[in-house]
Amino acid sequence: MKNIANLSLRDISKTFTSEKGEKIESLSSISLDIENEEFICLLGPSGCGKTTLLRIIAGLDRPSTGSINLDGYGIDRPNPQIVMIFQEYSLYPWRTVVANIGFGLELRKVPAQERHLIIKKYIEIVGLEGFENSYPYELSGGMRQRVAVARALAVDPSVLLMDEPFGALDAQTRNLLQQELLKIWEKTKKTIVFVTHSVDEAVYLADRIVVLTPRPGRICEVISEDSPRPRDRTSIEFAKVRRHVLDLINQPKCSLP
Amino acid sequence: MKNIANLSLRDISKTFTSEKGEKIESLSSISLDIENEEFICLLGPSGCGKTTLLRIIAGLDRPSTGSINLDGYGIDRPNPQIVMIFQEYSLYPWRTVVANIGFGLELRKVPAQERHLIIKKYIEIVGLEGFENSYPYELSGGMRQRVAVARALAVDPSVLLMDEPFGALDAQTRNLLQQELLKIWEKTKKTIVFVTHSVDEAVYLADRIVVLTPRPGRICEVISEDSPRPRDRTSIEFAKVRRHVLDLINQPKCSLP
Amino acid sequence: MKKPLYFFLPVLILIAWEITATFINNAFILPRLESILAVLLNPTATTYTMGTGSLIDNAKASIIRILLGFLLAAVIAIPLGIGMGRSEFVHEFFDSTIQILRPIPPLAWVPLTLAWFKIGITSIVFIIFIGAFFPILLNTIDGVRGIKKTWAEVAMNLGAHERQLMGKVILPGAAPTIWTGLRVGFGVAWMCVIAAEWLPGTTQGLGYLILYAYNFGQINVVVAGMVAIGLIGIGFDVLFKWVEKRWFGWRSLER
Amino acid sequence: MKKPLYFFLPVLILIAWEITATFINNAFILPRLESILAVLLNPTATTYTMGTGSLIDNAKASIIRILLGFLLAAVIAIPLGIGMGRSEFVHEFFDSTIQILRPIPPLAWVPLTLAWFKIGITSIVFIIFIGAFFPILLNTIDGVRGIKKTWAEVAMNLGAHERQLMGKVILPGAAPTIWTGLRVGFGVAWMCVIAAEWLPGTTQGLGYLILYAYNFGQINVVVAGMVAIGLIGIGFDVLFKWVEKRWFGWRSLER
Amino acid sequence: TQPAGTPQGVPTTTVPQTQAGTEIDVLYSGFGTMPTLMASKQIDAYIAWQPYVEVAPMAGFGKVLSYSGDLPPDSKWKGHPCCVFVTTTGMEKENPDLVNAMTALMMLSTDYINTHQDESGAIVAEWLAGKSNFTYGNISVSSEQAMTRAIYTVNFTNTPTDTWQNGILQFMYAQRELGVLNGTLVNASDADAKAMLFDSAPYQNAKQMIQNNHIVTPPKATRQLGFGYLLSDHDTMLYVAVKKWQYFNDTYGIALKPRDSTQSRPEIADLIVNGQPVAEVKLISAEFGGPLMQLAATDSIQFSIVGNPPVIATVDKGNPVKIIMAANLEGSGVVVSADSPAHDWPSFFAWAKQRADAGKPLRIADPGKGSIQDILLKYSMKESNLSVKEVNS
Ligand SMILES: Nc1ncnc2c1ncn2[C@@H]1O[C@H](COP(=O)(O)OP(=O)(O)OP(=O)(O)O)[C@@H](O)[C@H]1O
Ligand SMILES: Nc1ncnc2c1ncn2[C@@H]1O[C@H](COP(=O)(O)OP(=O)(O)OP(=O)(O)O)[C@@H](O)[C@H]1O
Ligand SMILES: [Mg+2]
Ligand SMILES: [Mg+2]
Repeated sequence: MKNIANLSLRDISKTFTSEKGEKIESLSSISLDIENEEFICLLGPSGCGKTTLLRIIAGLDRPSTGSINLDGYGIDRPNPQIVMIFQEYSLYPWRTVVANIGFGLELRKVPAQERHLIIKKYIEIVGLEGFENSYPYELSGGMRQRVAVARALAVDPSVLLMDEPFGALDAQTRNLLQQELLKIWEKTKKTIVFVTHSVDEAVYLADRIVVLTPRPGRICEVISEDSPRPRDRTSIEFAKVRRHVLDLINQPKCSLP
Repeated sequence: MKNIANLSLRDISKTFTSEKGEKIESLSSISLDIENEEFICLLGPSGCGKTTLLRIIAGLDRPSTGSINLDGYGIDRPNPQIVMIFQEYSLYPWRTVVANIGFGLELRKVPAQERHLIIKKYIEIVGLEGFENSYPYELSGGMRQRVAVARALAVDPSVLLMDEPFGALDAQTRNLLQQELLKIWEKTKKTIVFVTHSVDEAVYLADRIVVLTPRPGRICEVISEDSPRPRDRTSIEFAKVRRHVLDLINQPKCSLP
Repeated sequence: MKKPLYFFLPVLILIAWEITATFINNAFILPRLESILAVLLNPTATTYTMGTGSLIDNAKASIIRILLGFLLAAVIAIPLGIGMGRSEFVHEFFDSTIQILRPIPPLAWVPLTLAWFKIGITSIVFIIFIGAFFPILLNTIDGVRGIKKTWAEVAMNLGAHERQLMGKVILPGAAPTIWTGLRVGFGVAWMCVIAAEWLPGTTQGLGYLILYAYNFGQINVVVAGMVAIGLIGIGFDVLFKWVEKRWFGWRSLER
Repeated sequence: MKKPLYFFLPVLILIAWEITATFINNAFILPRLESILAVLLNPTATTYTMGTGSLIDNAKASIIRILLGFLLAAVIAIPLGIGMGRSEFVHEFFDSTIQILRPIPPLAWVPLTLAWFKIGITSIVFIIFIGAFFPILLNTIDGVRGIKKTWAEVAMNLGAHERQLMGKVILPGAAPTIWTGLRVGFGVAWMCVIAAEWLPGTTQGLGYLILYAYNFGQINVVVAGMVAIGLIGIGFDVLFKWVEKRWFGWRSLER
Repeated sequence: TQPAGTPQGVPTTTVPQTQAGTEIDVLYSGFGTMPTLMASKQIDAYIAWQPYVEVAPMAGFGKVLSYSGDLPPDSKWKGHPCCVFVTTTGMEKENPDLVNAMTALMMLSTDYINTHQDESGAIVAEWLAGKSNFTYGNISVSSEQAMTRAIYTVNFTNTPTDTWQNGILQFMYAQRELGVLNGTLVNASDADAKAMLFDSAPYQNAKQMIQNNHIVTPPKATRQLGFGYLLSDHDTMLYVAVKKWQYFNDTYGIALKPRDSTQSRPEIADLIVNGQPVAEVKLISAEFGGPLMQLAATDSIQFSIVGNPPVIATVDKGNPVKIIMAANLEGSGVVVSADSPAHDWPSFFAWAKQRADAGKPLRIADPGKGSIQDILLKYSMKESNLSVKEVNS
């Protein structure tokens, strides 16, 4: 069972009540089955509920209706098997890179020696050698994001939820991290749910792209993409899929609430 | 002379001294002539000095060497003809949309009545009707960006400097604003220098794309793109230019400092 | 006030107070609630205040003094703080002096105050001024320094002069922090009321009343005076917070 | 201190003081610098301190009292503040009581303090406690509430228990704000030293020395006491800021 | 109309009234501030207790116009009551012999003061000022000299005579007028008031023991006792008792021996009777009497030398405190500024009139409404046809 997961969302919807008492429907009847070791990208306009959906999967919020199951067990609270990487990296600024990466292990009372080995391994994987004792403020945005990824990977969860992790990076760094993520994914075989605004990124990374409608977010379309990795962004095949998705998100079907 | 500008950068470089006394060379001998009414996109990795360059053009920082001329006059302090839109929108949170847009006019002591007419015009142009009396915190990111654009346009400068203005937006909103910006540009005929991380965006918008190297930023390549607007992102032609630029930024020539 | 929990602890304390007071039966340790309430609930009576006027008269006298000292502090501290916040030169010039004066208790100023400003409202106001000055000053410096750099740059970029920058960006941008300084400063001013009313020539005021009543063993009046100070303090604090929410709400709502 | 400007105003004030003092020639209004310095520069002498021990003895006595009151305040205010910051219930329970007690000047507590805690160090410490308590409490609440929501969520997401959350996220995250509270609280504690040492049974301390010297018109000793309080205050402030920079530097460097 | 309980012939003393006559202004001020105020010409005169009277001519900013026994009207205030020696009724019940012994020691000490005035002055100087000099600008005044001169102006007498008790009642009447009494003393007859205020038994017992030349050794106290006092010449009998403990121990077999004899103001002393330590006594100084009476009420102190007004106020609130005897009589004085034309009462009144006519009435500081000095001042001014006005800023 370790490291692989079968995640199933059944009819999830979520309604918030704002301070003024207005009801805001954020998500509406989302049903989706995610296979073990699958790489899912969520694509959708701002405010359509992508973060909300990840939070519900992570057990940080409860859905208003519906249920989530991980390998047949219902999720209604944070589950150590499901780890989320937040939209803002949210590293602990008072901890060094090593201490940030080791945070989850510390919580799980992994003995110091074992912990150090694991941290070392992930520092290598994300390529942060030489920055072990740096503080987050000494790192660039891209490096911080890698620390957050390493922190999540270090506890070896079966599901990784990533909320637009590369949004703030420049094109080059972004490409680099995408490649690294794929390598890590291939090595560790997690189930990944990845939120992005970039069609390019989704096409480059995903097994399946889930396109959501504007708020309240519903599933508009699910696009499977099974071309082999690494994919060539400049290939005709890539351009075709990209065009398909771009067309889709501009269609009334997906661009109207 | 109004509304058109001939901006020339001669051998601009900039070295910062950090708190610890280290010298950081941020820009290195940038020379560039920008025609009247031209739309320039600056593309380059994070930290290569794009913001620094815009700040120097705006007269907010002084270059370490070199000079800038606007229509033959040297720039060494903020010049009302050159208006910058900052990376963070930097609206005044205590001012409503109307008051933010009117800020520059207020500074220039434009009489209230005339001011209101101008504000009204730009609110229409950027499509913020109905939000006149909202405060920035009541707006979404995209709407805030539009306020910043309107504030800059309202003073009718001849040069507009835009520092990655659409970086934080989702694909749909981003597309929309790009189209709007082109419309405004065509209507008002400014000279625009536009910083972006997105190759797509650059290809979609620019007359010329200036690709910078990693720090210290030098000009690696200037690509002219004169296909008619609006450009079709899904066209073969577009894909070709895009591919060319992508190739370029991955070449050692442009990706090594 | 829809929240009953707010009243729980105070009521609990009152009940405990009354029971203990009845039990101990010593007005010097815990005067009975009745005797304290008698003073508080007859704020216009002169029966309990030993010739200092009514409780309201005393409160009025104190409030006027505090407002004067507080306003004086604000009028001096805000411009000075803006100067120190904007200019490294001004900051260096004043900083050492301010650092050394800051920890000196208002009460310690009494001897020099009397010699310099003579008996009268000036001296009293000066002691309160001392208390209110530093929080306002430090917050103003903080507020001005905390202005987002881009706010100022946008204005300069759009062609603002130094005066426009001050009036349209620095002041409104720093206003919430300055206001917090005013709120804290007002609180400290209140805390100086006893020190101030300890000055010669005072025959009225809540601070004076407390000391005077104490000397004649009227602990119930002392406690009533404390409660009055507490209540008025809450009143002003609520006022300050209300203004803060109304005018400077943007700060907490921002981002 | 490489900045000569730091010394400019203090030196100017000293010169002006001396000239005016010579001119006025009235030790009750402005004692000469020599007479003040005589006290300050002989901190171990008992010549000037009228039987209160040497200046250093007085300073020591005050510092110990202040530290005790301050530590007590910290030990109570920090846990309470964490509770109030984390739980709306706890907050509502204590808030009203705290709001009403907060504006009451430490000096006003003297009568009840004496009755409750009798003569001795307990009463003195209590008065200082009152002064230091509220800044520490309010800052702790603020700090805990200011914790980034995602910090806590990351921890929960990674499986933290309530205790781990507290020890590994809430406390370290709120620490800089709590530390500021401690710094401010310590400053206020200093300001209460006169009120505290005004209590019967006190025979030593800088606050006592100031009042006592004043009774005998020894204004030079009063001013020397004020300067001593100022200097020690600066000393502690520098210490607090140094720790802040060393341990909590991440906050100002963040973003 | 006169308040209830005010006997015939006792004038309204405290409540200033608008009346025809020369106006003088009274300013309430801590005794510590008075020299500053006078030196900076903010007041023309002040009334205070010793040594704050004697300091003035020595520091050069003022001169003594009159000691309190010589206040007008003539001889009315000769031997007026001032500070008193009190104990708590609880203490009297708990250990009457100890109260007797302490009273005896205080009486013996008073005798010593009256026979060794210069030495007593030196003791006061050490107690109050560590024998250091007072510096006023260029003038440096020996504290010993100042305190010794002060000793001669205070009348150290203990005897609780009728006259003296009646004198204290005068202060009670004054407090009635002030409105600070609202308890048992408000409507009490003079006899009842005396019963509530005084208990001379310890004095009589102590007197007996002294005559017998034998102090009875009291049972050992079961807890630390407190002795409250004010920092004034009026409390000399305590200072002398402590500083000359060896003498009293050797001569009478009773002593209050300081634990740390190097302290100029000892904080803890042992009461030793016939070689037996019978109690540990904490010596507690205070700025004024109110706090001391509160401490007595909470049983934190069992003995005190304190001005009589706070005792009256506290007995009124049902506080179990009793006055045993006087600590001193008189002992206050009026100081006028150095450049004042006044040198006796007639010239003072002429000065007051001249100033009032010029629209700048004399301004006199006293240590607080209801204090001994306040009552003395207001009474004598009124008797002299001056109208008293309070200064309020
Ligand atoms: N705690 C909340 N209370 C009220 N409304 C909320 C809350 N959280 C989210 N919402 C609302 O739910 C909607 C979806 O928010 P969500 O953050 O999930 O969007 P998103 O798809 O992640 O957007 P973005 O791409 O901008 O991150 C938004 O309209 C938001 O205002
Ligand atoms: N005031 C400054 N002091 C010291 N170094 C600076 C300063 N401003 C910028 N730099 C340095 O100069 C370099 C260029 O910075 P700049 O902000 O211009 O980059 P950029 O290209 O805009 O990056 P990004 O795409 O992340 O916005 C960076 O390495 C930065 O650290
Ligand atoms: Mg989101
Ligand atoms: Mg930039």
